[in-house]
Amino acid sequence: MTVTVKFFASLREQLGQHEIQVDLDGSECTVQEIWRRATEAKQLPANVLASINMAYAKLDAPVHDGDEIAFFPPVTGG
Amino acid sequence: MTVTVKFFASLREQLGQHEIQVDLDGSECTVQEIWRRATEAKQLPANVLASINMAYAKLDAPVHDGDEIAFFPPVTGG
Amino acid sequence: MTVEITAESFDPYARLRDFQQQRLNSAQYGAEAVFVGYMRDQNNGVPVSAMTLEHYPGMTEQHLEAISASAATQWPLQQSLIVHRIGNIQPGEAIVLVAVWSAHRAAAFDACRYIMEDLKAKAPFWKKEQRVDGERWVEQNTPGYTGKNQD
Amino acid sequence: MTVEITAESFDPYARLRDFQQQRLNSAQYGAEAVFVGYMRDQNNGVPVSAMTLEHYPGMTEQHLEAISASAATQWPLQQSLIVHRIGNIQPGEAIVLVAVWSAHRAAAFDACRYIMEDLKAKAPFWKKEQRVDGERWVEQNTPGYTGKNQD
Repeated sequence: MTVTVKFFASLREQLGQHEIQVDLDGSECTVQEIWRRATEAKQLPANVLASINMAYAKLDAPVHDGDEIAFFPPVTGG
Repeated sequence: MTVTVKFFASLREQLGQHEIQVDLDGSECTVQEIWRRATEAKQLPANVLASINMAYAKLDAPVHDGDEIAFFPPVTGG
Repeated sequence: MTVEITAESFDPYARLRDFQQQRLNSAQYGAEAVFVGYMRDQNNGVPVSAMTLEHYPGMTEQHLEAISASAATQWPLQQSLIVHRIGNIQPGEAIVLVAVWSAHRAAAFDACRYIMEDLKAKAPFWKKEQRVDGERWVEQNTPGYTGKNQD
Repeated sequence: MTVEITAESFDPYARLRDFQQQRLNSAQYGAEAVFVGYMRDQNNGVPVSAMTLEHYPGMTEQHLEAISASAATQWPLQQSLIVHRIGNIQPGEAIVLVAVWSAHRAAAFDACRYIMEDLKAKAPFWKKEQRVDGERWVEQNTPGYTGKNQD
Protein backbone atom coordinates (compact mmCIF):
# COMPACT_ATOMS: atom_id res chain seq x y z
CA MET A 1 0.00 0.00 0.00
CA THR A 2 1.05 3.58 -0.66
CA VAL A 3 0.02 6.61 1.36
CA THR A 4 0.77 10.33 1.18
CA VAL A 5 2.16 11.84 4.38
CA LYS A 6 2.16 15.57 5.09
CA PHE A 7 3.77 17.57 7.87
CA PHE A 8 2.84 21.13 8.83
CA ALA A 9 4.24 24.13 10.69
CA SER A 10 6.95 23.46 13.29
CA LEU A 11 6.82 19.74 12.56
CA ARG A 12 7.45 20.41 8.87
CA GLU A 13 10.46 22.54 9.76
CA GLN A 14 11.88 20.11 12.32
CA LEU A 15 11.59 17.14 9.96
CA GLY A 16 12.71 19.15 6.95
CA GLN A 17 9.93 17.76 4.77
CA HIS A 18 6.40 18.73 3.86
CA GLU A 19 5.05 15.83 1.85
CA ILE A 20 6.28 12.34 1.09
CA GLN A 21 4.96 9.09 -0.33
CA VAL A 22 5.36 6.03 1.91
CA ASP A 23 5.15 2.45 0.63
CA LEU A 24 4.29 -0.30 3.10
CA ASP A 25 3.60 -4.00 2.95
CA GLY A 26 0.04 -5.16 3.66
CA SER A 27 -3.30 -3.40 3.19
CA GLU A 28 -3.76 -1.71 6.56
CA CYS A 29 -1.68 -0.18 9.34
CA THR A 30 -2.07 2.50 12.02
CA VAL A 31 -1.36 6.23 11.97
CA GLN A 32 1.43 5.62 14.46
CA GLU A 33 3.08 3.12 12.13
CA ILE A 34 2.90 5.67 9.33
CA TRP A 35 4.72 8.18 11.54
CA ARG A 36 7.46 5.65 12.24
CA ARG A 37 7.96 4.83 8.59
CA ALA A 38 7.77 8.43 7.43
CA THR A 39 10.20 9.82 10.02
CA GLU A 40 12.69 6.96 10.35
CA ALA A 41 11.21 6.20 13.77
CA LYS A 42 11.74 9.60 15.30
CA GLN A 43 10.08 10.24 18.64
CA LEU A 44 6.46 11.28 18.27
CA PRO A 45 5.93 14.65 20.02
CA ALA A 46 3.42 14.36 22.86
CA ASN A 47 1.05 17.00 21.54
CA VAL A 48 1.10 16.02 17.87
CA LEU A 49 -2.23 15.87 16.01
CA ALA A 50 -2.98 13.62 13.09
CA SER A 51 -5.53 13.37 10.32
CA ILE A 52 -6.59 10.80 7.77
CA ASN A 53 -7.97 12.25 4.54
CA MET A 54 -8.34 15.65 6.21
CA ALA A 55 -10.35 14.41 9.21
CA TYR A 56 -8.81 14.27 12.68
CA ALA A 57 -7.70 10.74 13.57
CA LYS A 58 -6.28 8.98 16.60
CA LEU A 59 -2.83 7.44 16.48
CA ASP A 60 -4.25 3.93 16.48
CA ALA A 61 -6.75 4.63 13.70
CA PRO A 62 -6.48 2.34 10.65
CA VAL A 63 -4.85 3.61 7.47
CA HIS A 64 -5.47 2.18 4.02
CA ASP A 65 -3.95 2.33 0.57
CA GLY A 66 -4.29 5.77 -1.01
CA ASP A 67 -4.99 7.62 2.23
CA GLU A 68 -3.54 11.04 2.95
CA ILE A 69 -2.09 11.20 6.46
CA ALA A 70 -1.03 14.47 8.09
CA PHE A 71 0.85 15.26 11.28
CA PHE A 72 0.87 18.72 12.84
CA PRO A 73 1.30 20.62 16.13
CA PRO A 74 -1.63 22.18 18.07
CA VAL A 75 -3.51 24.61 15.84
CA THR A 76 -3.18 28.35 16.40
CA GLY A 77 -5.51 30.05 13.92
CA GLY A 78 -8.09 32.73 14.48
CA MET B 1 -42.63 71.15 46.65
CA THR B 2 -42.82 71.00 42.86
CA VAL B 3 -41.78 68.10 40.67
CA THR B 4 -41.78 67.43 36.94
CA VAL B 5 -43.60 64.28 35.86
CA LYS B 6 -43.09 62.62 32.48
CA PHE B 7 -44.93 59.76 30.80
CA PHE B 8 -43.63 57.75 27.87
CA ALA B 9 -44.85 55.46 25.10
CA SER B 10 -48.18 53.69 25.63
CA LEU B 11 -48.59 55.36 29.03
CA ARG B 12 -48.14 58.78 27.45
CA GLU B 13 -50.83 57.94 24.90
CA GLN B 14 -53.25 56.46 27.42
CA LEU B 15 -52.97 59.42 29.78
CA GLY B 16 -52.90 61.95 26.96
CA GLN B 17 -50.00 63.84 28.46
CA HIS B 18 -46.23 63.75 28.20
CA GLU B 19 -44.99 66.17 30.84
CA ILE B 20 -46.63 68.06 33.71
CA GLN B 21 -45.61 70.00 36.78
CA VAL B 22 -47.10 68.76 40.06
CA ASP B 23 -47.25 70.89 43.23
CA LEU B 24 -47.54 69.13 46.56
CA ASP B 25 -47.54 70.12 50.20
CA GLY B 26 -44.56 69.05 52.32
CA SER B 27 -40.94 68.40 51.35
CA GLU B 28 -41.03 64.66 50.59
CA CYS B 29 -43.40 62.05 49.26
CA THR B 30 -43.19 58.72 47.38
CA VAL B 31 -43.16 57.92 43.67
CA GLN B 32 -46.54 56.27 44.10
CA GLU B 33 -48.02 59.45 45.57
CA ILE B 34 -46.67 61.38 42.58
CA TRP B 35 -48.47 58.98 40.26
CA ARG B 36 -51.73 59.51 42.17
CA ARG B 37 -51.47 63.30 42.03
CA ALA B 38 -50.32 63.38 38.41
CA THR B 39 -53.01 61.03 37.05
CA GLU B 40 -56.00 61.96 39.25
CA ALA B 41 -55.57 58.67 41.08
CA LYS B 42 -55.82 56.40 38.04
CA GLN B 43 -54.95 52.76 38.59
CA LEU B 44 -51.21 52.14 38.37
CA PRO B 45 -50.52 49.49 35.68
CA ALA B 46 -48.91 46.39 37.19
CA ASN B 47 -45.82 46.48 34.96
CA VAL B 48 -45.15 50.23 35.08
CA LEU B 49 -41.58 51.38 35.63
CA ALA B 50 -40.55 54.59 37.32
CA SER B 51 -37.47 56.78 37.55
CA ILE B 52 -36.31 59.66 39.71
CA ASN B 53 -33.93 62.04 37.97
CA MET B 54 -33.37 59.50 35.19
CA ALA B 55 -32.43 56.61 37.51
CA TYR B 56 -34.77 53.66 38.02
CA ALA B 57 -36.70 53.98 41.30
CA LYS B 58 -39.13 51.86 43.27
CA LEU B 59 -42.66 53.07 43.85
CA ASP B 60 -41.98 53.71 47.53
CA ALA B 61 -38.77 55.66 46.87
CA PRO B 62 -38.71 59.20 48.33
CA VAL B 63 -39.23 62.19 46.02
CA HIS B 64 -38.03 65.71 46.78
CA ASP B 65 -38.61 69.22 45.52
CA GLY B 66 -37.26 69.74 42.02
CA ASP B 67 -37.06 66.04 41.12
CA GLU B 68 -37.97 64.72 37.69
CA ILE B 69 -40.19 61.65 37.95
CA ALA B 70 -41.00 59.47 34.96
CA PHE B 71 -43.42 56.59 34.44
CA PHE B 72 -43.19 54.22 31.50
CA PRO B 73 -44.04 50.70 30.31
CA PRO B 74 -41.46 47.90 29.97
CA VAL B 75 -38.69 48.98 27.64
CA THR B 76 -38.42 47.48 24.14
CA GLY B 77 -35.30 48.95 22.56
CA GLY B 78 -32.46 47.19 20.80
CA MET C 1 -16.59 54.62 25.30
CA THR C 2 -19.02 56.29 22.92
CA VAL C 3 -22.81 56.39 23.01
CA GLU C 4 -24.84 57.84 20.14
CA ILE C 5 -28.57 58.27 19.75
CA THR C 6 -29.49 59.12 16.18
CA ALA C 7 -32.71 59.95 14.37
CA GLU C 8 -30.97 59.33 11.03
CA SER C 9 -30.58 56.00 9.28
CA PHE C 10 -27.01 54.76 9.77
CA ASP C 11 -24.76 52.24 8.03
CA PRO C 12 -23.25 50.11 10.80
CA TYR C 13 -20.19 49.13 8.76
CA ALA C 14 -19.41 52.71 7.76
CA ARG C 15 -19.86 53.78 11.37
CA LEU C 16 -17.52 51.03 12.56
CA ARG C 17 -14.87 52.00 10.04
CA ASP C 18 -15.08 55.68 10.98
CA PHE C 19 -14.85 54.86 14.66
CA GLN C 20 -11.94 52.51 14.12
CA GLN C 21 -10.01 55.04 12.06
CA GLN C 22 -10.58 57.86 14.50
CA ARG C 23 -10.36 56.13 17.83
CA LEU C 24 -8.49 52.87 17.53
CA ASN C 25 -5.29 51.21 16.44
CA SER C 26 -6.16 47.73 15.23
CA ALA C 27 -2.60 46.53 15.99
CA GLN C 28 -3.44 46.96 19.66
CA TYR C 29 -6.80 45.44 20.45
CA GLY C 30 -6.78 42.07 18.69
CA ALA C 31 -10.45 41.26 19.21
CA GLU C 32 -13.62 43.02 18.06
CA ALA C 33 -17.12 41.77 18.82
CA VAL C 34 -20.09 43.43 17.15
CA PHE C 35 -23.83 43.04 17.35
CA VAL C 36 -26.23 44.76 14.96
CA GLY C 37 -30.00 44.61 15.31
CA TYR C 38 -32.10 45.40 12.23
CA MET C 39 -35.77 46.09 11.83
CA ARG C 40 -37.57 43.08 10.45
CA ASP C 41 -40.46 43.32 8.03
CA GLN C 42 -42.67 41.10 10.17
CA ASN C 43 -43.28 40.15 13.78
CA ASN C 44 -44.60 36.65 14.46
CA GLY C 45 -45.81 36.47 10.88
CA VAL C 46 -47.65 39.82 10.85
CA PRO C 47 -46.16 42.24 8.29
CA VAL C 48 -44.70 45.38 9.85
CA SER C 49 -44.37 48.30 7.43
CA ALA C 50 -42.53 50.77 9.69
CA MET C 51 -41.63 51.43 13.29
CA THR C 52 -41.40 54.44 15.57
CA LEU C 53 -38.80 54.36 18.30
CA GLU C 54 -39.46 56.61 21.28
CA HIS C 55 -36.91 57.20 24.02
CA TYR C 56 -36.38 59.15 27.22
CA PRO C 57 -33.86 61.84 26.21
CA GLY C 58 -31.17 62.18 28.82
CA MET C 59 -31.93 59.00 30.71
CA THR C 60 -31.16 56.93 27.60
CA GLU C 61 -27.69 58.41 27.22
CA GLN C 62 -27.00 58.21 30.96
CA HIS C 63 -28.09 54.61 31.07
CA LEU C 64 -26.06 53.52 28.04
CA GLU C 65 -23.00 55.32 29.35
CA ALA C 66 -23.45 53.54 32.68
CA ILE C 67 -23.71 50.18 30.90
CA SER C 68 -20.51 50.93 28.96
CA ALA C 69 -18.71 51.94 32.13
CA SER C 70 -19.94 48.86 33.94
CA ALA C 71 -18.66 46.62 31.12
CA ALA C 72 -15.30 48.39 31.23
CA THR C 73 -14.92 47.60 34.93
CA GLN C 74 -15.77 43.93 34.38
CA TRP C 75 -13.62 43.23 31.32
CA PRO C 76 -10.33 44.65 29.95
CA LEU C 77 -11.79 46.72 27.11
CA GLN C 78 -10.02 49.19 24.88
CA GLN C 79 -13.13 50.83 23.47
CA SER C 80 -16.86 50.39 23.14
CA LEU C 81 -19.41 51.94 20.82
CA ILE C 82 -23.19 51.97 21.12
CA VAL C 83 -25.35 53.51 18.38
CA HIS C 84 -29.15 53.42 18.70
CA ARG C 85 -31.77 54.72 16.30
CA ILE C 86 -34.82 56.68 17.36
CA GLY C 87 -37.72 58.07 15.31
CA ASN C 88 -39.23 56.54 12.19
CA ILE C 89 -37.52 53.36 11.02
CA GLN C 90 -38.01 51.33 7.85
CA PRO C 91 -37.68 47.54 7.55
CA GLY C 92 -34.07 46.51 6.97
CA GLU C 93 -32.57 49.57 8.68
CA ALA C 94 -30.19 49.14 11.60
CA ILE C 95 -31.78 49.82 14.99
CA VAL C 96 -28.83 49.16 17.28
CA LEU C 97 -25.08 48.66 16.97
CA VAL C 98 -22.95 47.49 19.89
CA ALA C 99 -19.21 47.04 19.32
CA VAL C 100 -16.47 46.22 21.79
CA TRP C 101 -12.70 46.13 21.28
CA SER C 102 -10.33 44.26 23.56
CA ALA C 103 -7.02 42.43 23.52
CA HIS C 104 -8.97 39.32 24.54
CA ARG C 105 -11.69 37.60 22.57
CA ALA C 106 -13.55 36.27 25.61
CA ALA C 107 -13.74 39.81 26.99
CA ALA C 108 -14.96 41.17 23.65
CA PHE C 109 -17.67 38.52 23.28
CA ASP C 110 -18.82 38.71 26.89
CA ALA C 111 -18.85 42.49 27.12
CA CYS C 112 -20.67 42.92 23.79
CA ARG C 113 -23.39 40.57 24.90
CA TYR C 114 -23.59 42.05 28.38
CA ILE C 115 -24.10 45.53 26.94
CA MET C 116 -26.69 44.30 24.45
CA GLU C 117 -28.69 42.36 27.06
CA ASP C 118 -28.65 45.24 29.52
CA LEU C 119 -29.71 47.64 26.77
CA LYS C 120 -32.61 45.36 25.81
CA ALA C 121 -33.68 44.92 29.43
CA LYS C 122 -33.25 48.44 30.82
CA ALA C 123 -32.46 51.23 28.35
CA PRO C 124 -35.55 53.47 28.04
CA PHE C 125 -36.60 52.91 24.43
CA TRP C 126 -40.05 51.91 23.21
CA LYS C 127 -41.05 50.51 19.84
CA LYS C 128 -44.34 51.09 18.13
CA GLU C 129 -45.03 49.02 15.06
CA GLN C 130 -47.08 50.07 12.06
CA ARG C 131 -48.84 46.90 10.98
CA VAL C 132 -51.55 46.00 8.53
CA ASP C 133 -53.88 45.66 11.52
CA GLY C 134 -52.94 49.09 12.91
CA GLU C 135 -50.37 50.56 15.25
CA ARG C 136 -49.17 48.52 18.16
CA TRP C 137 -46.68 49.15 20.97
CA VAL C 138 -44.28 46.25 21.37
CA GLU C 139 -45.06 45.00 24.86
CA GLN C 140 -41.77 43.58 26.01
CA ASN C 141 -38.40 42.26 24.93
CA THR C 142 -37.61 38.61 25.29
CA PRO C 143 -34.58 37.64 27.36
CA GLY C 144 -31.48 36.80 25.36
CA TYR C 145 -29.61 34.21 27.38
CA THR C 146 -32.27 31.61 27.92
CA GLY C 147 -32.34 29.33 24.95
CA LYS C 148 -31.87 28.88 21.27
CA ASN C 149 -35.09 30.46 20.00
CA GLN C 150 -35.29 33.79 21.76
CA ASP C 151 -35.71 37.04 19.87
CA MET D 1 -22.85 29.48 4.51
CA THR D 2 -19.64 30.80 3.04
CA VAL D 3 -16.03 29.98 3.90
CA GLU D 4 -13.13 31.91 2.40
CA ILE D 5 -9.40 31.46 2.83
CA THR D 6 -7.49 34.43 1.47
CA ALA D 7 -3.82 35.33 1.09
CA GLU D 8 -4.79 38.98 0.52
CA SER D 9 -5.36 41.58 3.20
CA PHE D 10 -9.12 42.14 3.59
CA ASP D 11 -11.31 44.88 5.01
CA PRO D 12 -13.84 43.11 7.28
CA TYR D 13 -16.43 45.87 7.02
CA ALA D 14 -16.26 46.01 3.21
CA ARG D 15 -16.51 42.22 3.09
CA LEU D 16 -19.55 42.28 5.38
CA ARG D 17 -21.26 44.90 3.26
CA ASP D 18 -20.59 42.99 0.04
CA PHE D 19 -21.87 39.78 1.57
CA GLN D 20 -24.96 41.47 2.96
CA GLN D 21 -25.79 43.10 -0.36
CA GLN D 22 -25.30 39.94 -2.35
CA ARG D 23 -26.67 37.30 -0.06
CA LEU D 24 -28.99 38.80 2.51
CA ASN D 25 -32.09 40.91 3.07
CA SER D 26 -31.64 42.83 6.29
CA ALA D 27 -35.42 43.11 6.72
CA GLN D 28 -35.47 39.38 7.33
CA TYR D 29 -32.75 38.40 9.75
CA GLY D 30 -32.96 40.97 12.54
CA ALA D 31 -29.76 39.99 14.33
CA GLU D 32 -26.13 40.00 13.19
CA ALA D 33 -23.23 38.94 15.40
CA VAL D 34 -19.67 39.51 14.19
CA PHE D 35 -16.23 38.72 15.52
CA VAL D 36 -13.04 40.06 13.96
CA GLY D 37 -9.58 39.05 15.11
CA TYR D 38 -6.68 41.34 14.21
CA MET D 39 -2.94 40.84 14.37
CA ARG D 40 -1.50 42.63 17.38
CA ASP D 41 1.91 44.30 17.33
CA GLN D 42 3.05 42.48 20.46
CA ASN D 43 2.58 39.20 22.29
CA ASN D 44 2.99 39.24 26.05
CA GLY D 45 4.99 42.44 25.74
CA VAL D 46 7.39 41.23 23.03
CA PRO D 47 7.06 43.28 19.82
CA VAL D 48 5.89 41.24 16.82
CA SER D 49 6.71 42.80 13.46
CA ALA D 50 4.89 40.36 11.18
CA MET D 51 3.29 36.95 11.11
CA THR D 52 3.08 34.03 8.73
CA LEU D 53 -0.08 31.96 8.75
CA GLU D 54 0.26 28.43 7.43
CA HIS D 55 -2.72 26.16 6.84
CA TYR D 56 -3.63 22.73 5.56
CA PRO D 57 -5.26 23.43 2.19
CA GLY D 58 -8.38 21.36 1.76
CA MET D 59 -8.72 20.31 5.38
CA THR D 60 -9.11 23.93 6.46
CA GLU D 61 -12.03 24.56 4.12
CA GLN D 62 -13.62 21.20 4.96
CA HIS D 63 -13.33 21.86 8.66
CA LEU D 64 -14.73 25.39 8.52
CA GLU D 65 -17.62 24.26 6.34
CA ALA D 66 -18.34 21.50 8.85
CA ILE D 67 -18.31 24.04 11.72
CA SER D 68 -20.72 26.27 9.80
CA ALA D 69 -23.02 23.34 9.07
CA SER D 70 -22.88 22.24 12.70
CA ALA D 71 -23.85 25.73 13.88
CA ALA D 72 -26.74 25.80 11.40
CA THR D 73 -28.14 22.59 12.85
CA GLN D 74 -27.91 23.93 16.41
CA TRP D 75 -29.34 27.43 15.88
CA PRO D 76 -31.84 28.94 13.43
CA LEU D 77 -29.37 30.81 11.21
CA GLN D 78 -30.04 32.58 7.95
CA GLN D 79 -26.42 32.89 6.88
CA SER D 80 -22.88 32.61 8.13
CA LEU D 81 -19.59 33.89 6.79
CA ILE D 82 -16.06 32.88 7.77
CA VAL D 83 -13.04 34.64 6.23
CA HIS D 84 -9.53 33.64 7.33
CA ARG D 85 -6.21 35.06 6.22
CA ILE D 86 -3.17 32.98 5.36
CA GLY D 87 0.34 34.00 4.32
CA ASN D 88 2.24 37.07 5.45
CA ILE D 89 0.29 39.34 7.79
CA GLN D 90 1.16 42.78 9.12
CA PRO D 91 0.18 44.15 12.55
CA GLY D 92 -3.31 45.65 12.51
CA GLU D 93 -4.55 43.49 9.63
CA ALA D 94 -7.62 41.32 10.07
CA ILE D 95 -6.82 37.63 10.56
CA VAL D 96 -10.30 36.20 10.96
CA LEU D 97 -13.89 37.34 10.44
CA VAL D 98 -16.85 35.30 11.65
CA ALA D 99 -20.35 36.67 11.05
CA VAL D 100 -23.72 35.07 11.69
CA TRP D 101 -27.20 36.29 10.74
CA SER D 102 -30.36 35.10 12.41
CA ALA D 103 -33.86 36.25 13.30
CA HIS D 104 -32.84 35.75 16.95
CA ARG D 105 -30.13 37.55 18.82
CA ALA D 106 -29.33 34.69 21.19
CA ALA D 107 -28.82 32.40 18.21
CA ALA D 108 -26.58 34.95 16.50
CA PHE D 109 -24.41 35.49 19.58
CA ASP D 110 -24.18 31.82 20.49
CA ALA D 111 -23.48 30.58 16.97
CA CYS D 112 -20.85 33.27 16.26
CA ARG D 113 -18.98 32.33 19.40
CA TYR D 114 -19.36 28.61 18.81
CA ILE D 115 -17.86 28.94 15.34
CA MET D 116 -15.03 31.13 16.60
CA GLU D 117 -14.13 28.80 19.49
CA ASP D 118 -14.22 25.73 17.29
CA LEU D 119 -12.07 27.48 14.69
CA LYS D 120 -9.51 28.43 17.36
CA ALA D 121 -9.47 24.94 18.81
CA LYS D 122 -9.54 22.77 15.70
CA ALA D 123 -9.15 24.50 12.32
CA PRO D 124 -5.71 23.61 10.91
CA PHE D 125 -3.94 26.98 10.91
CA TRP D 126 -0.56 27.76 12.44
CA LYS D 127 0.94 31.12 13.27
CA LYS D 128 4.61 31.96 13.15
CA GLU D 129 5.62 35.29 14.61
CA GLN D 130 8.53 37.45 13.48
CA ARG D 131 9.84 38.99 16.68
CA VAL D 132 12.86 41.02 17.64
CA ASP D 133 14.26 37.86 19.19
CA GLY D 134 13.69 35.81 16.03
CA GLU D 135 10.95 33.69 14.50
CA ARG D 136 8.70 31.72 16.78
CA TRP D 137 5.78 29.35 16.20
CA VAL D 138 2.85 30.20 18.42
CA GLU D 139 2.49 27.10 20.56
CA GLN D 140 -1.20 27.02 21.34
CA ASN D 141 -4.39 29.02 21.49
CA THR D 142 -5.93 29.79 24.84
CA PRO D 143 -9.51 28.66 25.46
CA GLY D 144 -12.12 31.36 25.04
CA TYR D 145 -14.90 30.50 27.46
CA THR D 146 -13.00 30.17 30.70
CA GLY D 147 -12.68 33.59 32.23
CA LYS D 148 -12.30 37.27 31.73
CA ASN D 149 -8.64 37.44 30.76
CA GLN D 150 -8.21 34.85 28.05
CA ASP D 151 -6.74 35.70 24.69
